[in-house]
Amino acid sequence: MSRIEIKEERCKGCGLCVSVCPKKIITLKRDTLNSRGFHPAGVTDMSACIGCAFCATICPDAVIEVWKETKRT
Amino acid sequence: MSRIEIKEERCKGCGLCVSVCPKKIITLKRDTLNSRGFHPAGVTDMSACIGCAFCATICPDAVIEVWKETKRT
Amino acid sequence: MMEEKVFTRTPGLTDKPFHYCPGCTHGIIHRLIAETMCEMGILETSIGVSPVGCTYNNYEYFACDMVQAAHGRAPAVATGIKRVHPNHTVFTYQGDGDLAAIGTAEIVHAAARGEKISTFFVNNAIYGMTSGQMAPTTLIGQVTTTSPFGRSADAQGYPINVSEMLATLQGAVYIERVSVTGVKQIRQAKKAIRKAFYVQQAGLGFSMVEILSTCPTNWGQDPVSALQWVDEAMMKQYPLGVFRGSEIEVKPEWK
Amino acid sequence: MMEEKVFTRTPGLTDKPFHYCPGCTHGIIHRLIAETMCEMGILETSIGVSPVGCTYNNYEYFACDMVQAAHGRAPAVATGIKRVHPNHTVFTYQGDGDLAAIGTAEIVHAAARGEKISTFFVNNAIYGMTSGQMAPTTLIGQVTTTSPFGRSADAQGYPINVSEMLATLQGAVYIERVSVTGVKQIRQAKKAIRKAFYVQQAGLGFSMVEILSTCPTNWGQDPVSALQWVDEAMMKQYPLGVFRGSEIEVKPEWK
Amino acid sequence: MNKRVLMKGNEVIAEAAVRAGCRHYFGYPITPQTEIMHYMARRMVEAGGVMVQAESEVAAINMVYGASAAGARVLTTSSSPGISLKQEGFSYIAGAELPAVVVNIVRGGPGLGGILPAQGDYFQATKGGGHGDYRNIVLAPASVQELYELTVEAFNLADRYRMLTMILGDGTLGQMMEPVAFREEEPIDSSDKPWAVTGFKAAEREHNTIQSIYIEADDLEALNNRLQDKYQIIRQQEVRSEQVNCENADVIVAAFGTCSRICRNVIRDAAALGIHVGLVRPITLWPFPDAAVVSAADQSSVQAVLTVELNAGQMVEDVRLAVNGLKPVYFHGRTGGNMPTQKEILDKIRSIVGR
Amino acid sequence: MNKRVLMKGNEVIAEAAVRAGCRHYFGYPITPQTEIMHYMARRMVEAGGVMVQAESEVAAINMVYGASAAGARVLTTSSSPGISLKQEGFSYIAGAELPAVVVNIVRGGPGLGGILPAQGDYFQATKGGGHGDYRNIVLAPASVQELYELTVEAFNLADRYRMLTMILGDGTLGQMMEPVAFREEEPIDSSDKPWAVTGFKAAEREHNTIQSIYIEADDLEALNNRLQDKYQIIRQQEVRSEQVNCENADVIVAAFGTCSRICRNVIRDAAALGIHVGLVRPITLWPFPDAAVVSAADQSSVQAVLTVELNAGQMVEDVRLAVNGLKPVYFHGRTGGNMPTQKEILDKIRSIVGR
Amino acid sequence: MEMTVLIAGFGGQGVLSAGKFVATAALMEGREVSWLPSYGPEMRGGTANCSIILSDQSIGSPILNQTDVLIALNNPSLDKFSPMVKSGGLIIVDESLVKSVPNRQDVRLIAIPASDMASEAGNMTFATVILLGAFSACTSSIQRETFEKALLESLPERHHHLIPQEMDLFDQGAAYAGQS
Amino acid sequence: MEMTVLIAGFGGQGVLSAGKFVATAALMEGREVSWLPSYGPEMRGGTANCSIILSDQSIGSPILNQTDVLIALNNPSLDKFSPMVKSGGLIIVDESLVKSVPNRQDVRLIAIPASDMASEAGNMTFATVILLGAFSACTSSIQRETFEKALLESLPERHHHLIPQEMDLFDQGAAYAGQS
Ligand SMILES: Cc1ncc(C[n+]2csc(CCOP(=O)(O)OP(=O)(O)O)c2C)c(N)n1
Ligand SMILES: Cc1ncc(C[n+]2csc(CCOP(=O)(O)OP(=O)(O)O)c2C)c(N)n1
Ligand code: SF4
Ligand code: SF4
Ligand code: SF4
Ligand code: SF4
Ligand code: SF4
Ligand code: SF4
Ligand SMILES: [Mg+2]
Ligand SMILES: [Mg+2]
Repeated sequence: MSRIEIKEERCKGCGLCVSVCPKKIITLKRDTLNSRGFHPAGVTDMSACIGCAFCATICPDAVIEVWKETKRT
Repeated sequence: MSRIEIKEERCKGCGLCVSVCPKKIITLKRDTLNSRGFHPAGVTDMSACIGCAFCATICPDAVIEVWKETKRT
Repeated sequence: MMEEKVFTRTPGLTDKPFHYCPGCTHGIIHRLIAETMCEMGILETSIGVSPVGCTYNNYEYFACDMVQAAHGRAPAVATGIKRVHPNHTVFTYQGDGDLAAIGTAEIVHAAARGEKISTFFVNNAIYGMTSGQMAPTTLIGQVTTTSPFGRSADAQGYPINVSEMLATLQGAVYIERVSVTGVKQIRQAKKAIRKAFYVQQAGLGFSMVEILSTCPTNWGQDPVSALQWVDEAMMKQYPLGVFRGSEIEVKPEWK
Repeated sequence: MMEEKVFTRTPGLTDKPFHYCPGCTHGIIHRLIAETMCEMGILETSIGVSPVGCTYNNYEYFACDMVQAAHGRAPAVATGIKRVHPNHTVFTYQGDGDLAAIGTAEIVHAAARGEKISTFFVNNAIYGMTSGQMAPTTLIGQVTTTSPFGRSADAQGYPINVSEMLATLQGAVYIERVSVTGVKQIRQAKKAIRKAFYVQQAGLGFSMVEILSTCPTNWGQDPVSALQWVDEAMMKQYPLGVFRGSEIEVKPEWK
Repeated sequence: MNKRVLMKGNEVIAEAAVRAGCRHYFGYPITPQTEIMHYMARRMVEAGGVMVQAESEVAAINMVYGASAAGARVLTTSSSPGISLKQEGFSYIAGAELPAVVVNIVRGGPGLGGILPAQGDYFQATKGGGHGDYRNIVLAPASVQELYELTVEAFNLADRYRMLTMILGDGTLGQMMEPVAFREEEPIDSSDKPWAVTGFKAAEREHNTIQSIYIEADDLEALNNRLQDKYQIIRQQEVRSEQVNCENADVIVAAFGTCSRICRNVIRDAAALGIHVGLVRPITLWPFPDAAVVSAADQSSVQAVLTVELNAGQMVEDVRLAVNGLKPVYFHGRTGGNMPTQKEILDKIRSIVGR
Repeated sequence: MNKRVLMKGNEVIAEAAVRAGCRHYFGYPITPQTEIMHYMARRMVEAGGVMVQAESEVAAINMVYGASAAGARVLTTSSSPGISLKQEGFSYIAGAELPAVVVNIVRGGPGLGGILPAQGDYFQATKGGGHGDYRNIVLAPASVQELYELTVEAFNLADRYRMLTMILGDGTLGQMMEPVAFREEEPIDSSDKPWAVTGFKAAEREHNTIQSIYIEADDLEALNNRLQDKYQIIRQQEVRSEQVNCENADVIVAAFGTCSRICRNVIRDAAALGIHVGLVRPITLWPFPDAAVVSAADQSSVQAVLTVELNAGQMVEDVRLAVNGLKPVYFHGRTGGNMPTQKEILDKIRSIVGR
Repeated sequence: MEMTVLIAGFGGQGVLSAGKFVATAALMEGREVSWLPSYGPEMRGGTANCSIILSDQSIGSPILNQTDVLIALNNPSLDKFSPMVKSGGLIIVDESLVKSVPNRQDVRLIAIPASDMASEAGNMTFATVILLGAFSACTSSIQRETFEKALLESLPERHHHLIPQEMDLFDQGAAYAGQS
Repeated sequence: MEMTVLIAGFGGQGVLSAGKFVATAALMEGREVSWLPSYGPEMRGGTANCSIILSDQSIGSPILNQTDVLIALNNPSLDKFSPMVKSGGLIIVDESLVKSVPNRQDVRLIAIPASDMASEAGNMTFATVILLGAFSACTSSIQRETFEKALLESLPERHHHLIPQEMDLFDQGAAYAGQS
C-alpha cells in the first residue's frame, strides 16, 4: 500500500497538495488547528494513494513524506 | 571664391580637418606654435577650396568657419 | 509487497520550518535547489548567497555554507566568494526587487563578466517582504501598494524581462525561465537548476534560472489561484523557455 | 558671385574653448547636440545633464540650462528634472564608464520606465578622465591601465553591447548606434540626435543614441588613426544601426 | 487649527509634505517607513503631483537632486541602510547647495540589523555620513503632531538655506498613531529660485548651471567658506530645544525623539522619590542646542548630566562638547530595538545622585 | 630591512597589501588613488592573486564582503565620493564582523568637489558614515614608509578584531614619492578563520553562515554589546600616536597625516621665535589617542591646544572631547585642496601666545 | 487619569484595528491618546499586538512597560504579556482560543468565548468587538455611543451596514462581562 | 642641509620624470628625499610640475611654499612660480620656450635653449636632461655619476641605449651653465 505522511504541526494548510492529488484524497482538516493556528492537510482515504508524490512535490513547506508500494524483488 | 577661417589660437593641431579635406589643402603649420603649444592647421591654397565644409564638420573644437561661393541670384 | 520511501525531506535543507506564508512557492524553490545540491554531491562545496527579501534568512534553511548579502548585491558578494574559492559552487538566490531593481548593475555585470556563479531569480512580480510594493516585474494593470490604481506604463513604466535582457550578454551562457505551478513545471525547474550548476562546474560562465513564483499574501489571492495567476497572467509577459545555452548538454548522469 | 557663410560655430555652444585633448571626438558630439537644439528651436527649453567623465564640465559648453550629476546617475537626475518640467527637453550626456558601469541600474530603469528623456551615450571603450582604465565596453584584447595584458574574457569578462541590451526594454522606444568617424557618419549621427529629441517631444518614451567616439590620448593613437580604429576594431563589436524605433518617422520638417 | 484626527506618524509626514507644497516624491520601499510611499502613491495623484518609485535609494536621492535643481520642493524618505546608500547624494546636494527634505525613520543596525526603533544613525545624520565638510539641518520630532509641524518646517528651512534638511525619526514615531491637528493653511516661504534650471529666455537671463565640482583649489575653498558661513548663521538662528522641569534640578537628562518621551515619564517617577530631574530635549540635532544644555547643566543644583539614547552613545558626544567639563556627563543606552525602561533610567539616576 | 627605494605612495599601499598576504583586490577607478589599481592589475598576476575592476564602488565593497566572508585577506581602495557609496557596505561588514582593509585617499569635497588633497572625511571615517553603532579602526599615515607599515598592520588588525580597518590618506600621500624600505618578511598574524564560508566536511563542522541581520531585539542588542566590548578592548590596546617636542611646550598642535608634516616644520619656525611648540600626531584616528592629547595639554606650561586640519574642523571635536575644558582648544584649517602654510600656522600660534 | 491597554493575538485577528477603535473613541471623547502597533519580526504569520494609552494629560512614552488592561486573543500572547498587567488590573481573554490562564489573584480576569460567538455570528473578525464590549463594561472608560461613532468613522462605507450587528455583539460582550 | 627644487612646464615635456631622476639620484647618494607631483586640474593638456626636497635630515612637509631652485620649461610656469624662489636662489629656464624672464636681481638666472638643443639632438624630451645638467653644475648637489646611475635605474631597459646621448646633453647643459 502506498502512503504519505504529513507533519501536521508544520503544515500551513495552504491546500496546494489538495489541488494536485490525482486521487483527490487530501483535504484540509477544518476542525483541527495546529499550534501555529493553521488547519492542516489530511488524507481521507489512504488506501487510494498511489504514491505518485505529486503532493510532496508541490508542498512548499516540505512536510510530506511518501512511500510507494513496490513489487517484492 | 569659397574659403574657410581657422581660429588658430583655439586650434589643437589634431589634423582631423587635414584628413578629410577633399582638396588636400589643409596642413598643420609645423613652424607655428599657438599659445597653448599646438601647431595650428592652415590652408595652403585657399583658391582651391570648394566650401564643402568637411573640415568644419569634423573639427572637434569647432574652430573653422566656412564661406561658400554662390551664384548671384 | 514492500514499501519504498520515494519522497523525503532532503538533507540539503536544515530542519528549521520555513517562515513563509502558506502556499508561498519560495519553499518549493528552496527544496529544489537543496535537493539538487545533494544529488550532485556538492552540498559541502557549495556556498549560497541570501538576498534581502522574504527569503533574507534562507541561510537558516540551506544546509550549505551561506552568506547574507545587502539588498541587491548578492552577485557582487558571490563574485567575491567565487574569486576566493574558484572550485566551489557559488549561487545567489534573489527576488525581483533585489535583482531587477536595486541590484540591476550587479546582476548585469556578473553576467557580462561571465562570472562562474549560478543565480536563482525568483520573480513574483512584487516586493513580498516590505508588504506588496510594485516590483520592476509587476505587470501592467497590477494593483500594488505603490501602484494602487494599477501599474500604468505612463506613470510607472514597463515590466522588465530580465532573462531576455541578460541574454544579450555574451558572458551569460545559460539563461532559462521556468515556473513551479504544477508537478510537471516543478520537475522542469529542477532540471534547469541542475543545468545551471552544471554550467558553473564546467566553467562555462554565468548561469541564471528565472523562476516565476507566487506571493499569495500580497497578491491577495489564495495559494491555489495564485498558481493559476502565474499561468494565466504572468506567463503572457514572461514566457517560459531557454534564452541562452539551449545547445549546452548536461552530462548524461545529471540529466 | 557672392559668398554665403555655410558653417559657423553654433550659438548652442558657449564661447568657451573645449578642454578636451586634440582630436577627441567629444567635441564633435557636443557640436551636433548644440546645433540640433538650435535648429529645433529648443535651446531655451532644454535642460542637459552632465556626467562624470572627461566631459564632467560640459555644462560650461552647452548654452542651455545644465545640471552636473554624480557619476552614473545622470538618468536619475534627468528623471527628477523631467518630472518637474514635463514639457521641457531633457537630455543626458554620458560616457561608457558613467553609463555602462556604475550607472547601469539608472539607465536600465530610465529606459524601462519609458522616461521621456534622451540619452547621448558616448562610447570610447575606455575611462578617459581617470587615465585609461578598462570600461565595460573595452574590446577583448584591448590594453588599458587596468587590463595591462589586454582584456581577456576569462579574467575581465565580455564587453557589454548597451544598445542591444536596452533594446529589450519596452520603454526604450528609440535606440540607434552611430559613429563620428567621417563626414557622412557625422551627418547620420546628427540625424539620430534629432530623432531622439523628436521622440522625446512626441512623448513616445525613452530614446538613446550611442555614439562611438575616440580617446586618442588613452588609446595611445594619433587622432586620425583613432578614427580608423573605431571603424575597423570597434565596429566589429558594436555594429551601427537602429535597434529600436526604426519605424518611427520624424516630422518632415525635422528630417 | 482643524480638529484633531488620529493618524499614523508615517502618513502624517506624507500629508505634511503635500501641505507644504511638495509635489515630487522619490523613494524606495523599506520598513519601517514604507507607509509614506503608500500614502504618497494615492495622495500625489489627488494633488496633481508625482511619486516615483525609484530603482534604488541611490537613484531616489539623485532624482531628488534633479527635481530640486529644477526648482521643486522635493522629498525622499528611507530607513537606515537606505540612508547609507544616499550619502554620496547628500554630499552632492550640499556641494550644489540644493534644498531637499529627507526623512530617516531609523531602525536597528548595523548592517541589515533589524526593523525595530533605534537612534543609531545620530552620528551619520549630524556629523555627515558623506564625504567633505558639510552639514544637514537635522530635526528630531517626538510626537506625531511634531512630525507634522517639523516636516512643514523642514521644507521652509531647506529652501531658505538651500540645503538638505533631515527629519530623524524612528520606528516608534513612524508606526504610532496620535491625534494631529492640521492648520488650515501652511506657513510656506514662497521663495524664488532664480538659480534653478527651468528653461530660460535668453533676453531674461543666462543659462543656469547646477554643479558641485570646483576644479581649482581656491574655488572649492570659496564654496567651503560659503557653506561654513551659512552654517554659522544657522547655528545662530535655527537652534531649537525644549527644557522641561530644569530649574534647580538635581540631574539633567538629555534625550531626543521617542527616547525623550520615556524620560519625560521618568521625571514623574523621580519626583516621587524626591529627586528633581530636568529634561533637555534637542529638537534640532544639528545645529545642536549647546546653550540650552549648558544653561541647564550650569546650575549649582545640578550634579550631573545623563544622556539617554537608543544607541551605544552618540549624542552624548555633543552633550560632552557642550558641557565641556563643567559637570560629569553619563550615558545610558539600549540598542537593537530594545527601549530603556523608566526603571532602568531611574536606577541610573539614583546611582548618580546616590539616593 | 631591504634597501630604500623611491616609490609613489599609492604604489606602496598596493605593494604592502600584497606583502601582507592580500591576494584579492576589488576596486573602481577614482583619482587620486587609481595607481593602486594599475599596480594591482600587474602585481596580482605575478602574485597569483585576483584584481577585479568592479562595476562601481558599491559592487566593490560587496565583493570585499563576499571575499572576506570566504576567508580571504581583501582590500579595496577609493577616494571620497566612492567611499560615500560604500557606507552601506561598511555597516554590513561591521554587523557581520568581517575583516577588511579599505583605503581612502581623500580629495576635496563636498560633492564632486576637486581632486586635490583634503582631510574632509575625518568625521565620516571615525564616527561612522554608515548606519548604526559601529566603528572602524582608522589609521593615518604621514609618510610613504608609514603607508607601507600601516597597510601591513591594517591587515593584521582587521583579522585580529574581525573588523574594517581604514587607511585615511590624502592626495599628497598617494601621489608623492619617498624612499621606502621593505622588510624581508612581513609580521603576518596567521589567524585561523573557522567562521569563514569555505565549504565544509559535515564530519568536521556545521555549515557556516555570515549575516548581519538579527530580527529579535535581544539578539541585535547582543551583537551590539559584543561590538561595543570589542571596541573597548581596541580603545585600550590599539591607540597609537606620536608626540614631538611636547615637554614643557607653550602650545600643543594636534594634526594628522600630511598636515602633521607641515606642523612639524612649524615647530622649527616657532623655535626660532622662542615659542616652544609641541606636536601630537594621532596615528590611530579611531581609537583616538585621548590620553596622549591630555598628557600633552595638561602641562602647566601649555597655554592652549591648536588643531590644524585640511578641513573646516573635524578632528578638533575629538581633541576638545579629550581636553574636556582643561585648556582652550583652537582650530585652523584650509579646504578644497589648499594647504595651510607654515606661516599661517605660526601666525595663529603667535596670536594665541600673544608673541 | 491615564489608562493603558494592550491588545494581542495572531496576525489577522484584527487586534490592530481593535486598538484603533479604542483610540478613535477616546479621542472623540476629547482625551489624549496614543496607539502603537508591534511591527516587528512577529508580523508575518505570527503574532500582533498594539499598545493604547488614554489620558487626560499629554502622553509621555507610548511604550508600555506595564499595563492596566490586557486583551489577549491567544495563549502565546497571554503568556507573554500577562506579567505586564498591573496589580489590580484587568485581563480579558478570548476563551475560545485561550486554553490556560495565568494564576494571578491580583487581577480581574474575564474570559469570553468570543471567537465561537463571532463564528456563530458569521464573521471571525467580530471577536474583537465582543471583547471590546467587555472592556467597555469593565472599565466604563468609553461610552457605548462613542464607540459606535468610532466604528462609523473608522470603517469604510461599504462596511457600515455591519455596524448594528457589531454593536449587538459589543453589547453581548458587555453583558457577558457584567455576569462574570 | 636641505634643498628644494621645483620643476614646471607643459604636460608632456617630461618634468615629472626629470624630478624623479633628481630624487632617485639624491636617494642613491644616501639623502632623504621627497617628490610631489601636481596631479590637479592642470594635468590634461595643461601644465605639470613637481616639487623635490633633498635633505640630510628627515623631511617635514613635502609641500613647497618657497624653493631654492626653479626649473621652468615654459612662460606660464615661470610666471607662476618665480615669486616662490628664495632670495639667493636659482632659476633655470628653457630659453627656447620662455620669452620673458622675471625681473629679479636677488636670484641667479640661467637660460639655456634646451628645447632647440634637444630638437637638434632629435628628441624633444631630452630638453629636461640638458636643464638638469645645468642644475647639477650650478648646485653641485648631485654627482654626475650618480645621475647616470639614476638614469640607468629609472629608465626601462629598452631606453638604456639612449643614456650615453643623454649624458652627453647633460654635460652640454652643465657646460652651458658654467659659461653663463
Ligand atoms: C538598501 C535597502 N533598501 C531597501 C530595503 C527594504 N527591502 C527589504 S526586502 C525588499 C524587497 C524585496 O522584494 P523581492 O526582492 O522581490 O523579494 P520578495 O520579498 O518578493 O521575495 C526591500 C525593498 C533594504 N532592506 N535595504
Ligand atoms: C563615485 C565616483 N566614482 C568614480 C569616480 C571617478 N571617475 C571619474 S570619471 C570616471 C570614468 C569616466 O569614464 P567614461 O564615463 O567612459 O567617460 P570618458 O572620460 O571616457 O569620456 C571615473 C571612474 C567619480 N568621480 N565618482
Ligand atoms: S502520493 Fe499522490 S495519490 Fe498519494 S496523496 Fe500524494 S498526491 Fe495523492
Ligand atoms: S501543501 Fe504542504 S503545507 Fe500546504 S496544505 Fe499540503 S501539506 Fe500542508
Ligand atoms: S571647406 Fe572643404 S575644401 Fe575647403 S578647406 Fe574645408 S574641407 Fe577643404
Ligand atoms: S580639426 Fe580643428 S582643431 Fe583639429 S587641426 Fe583642424 S582646425 Fe585644428
Ligand atoms: S509575502 Fe509573499 S513572497 Fe513573502 S513569504 Fe509571503 S507569500 Fe511568500
Ligand atoms: S582623455 Fe580621451 S576622452 Fe578624455 S578628452 Fe582626452 S581624448 Fe577625449
Ligand atoms: Mg518579489
Ligand atoms: Mg569612456
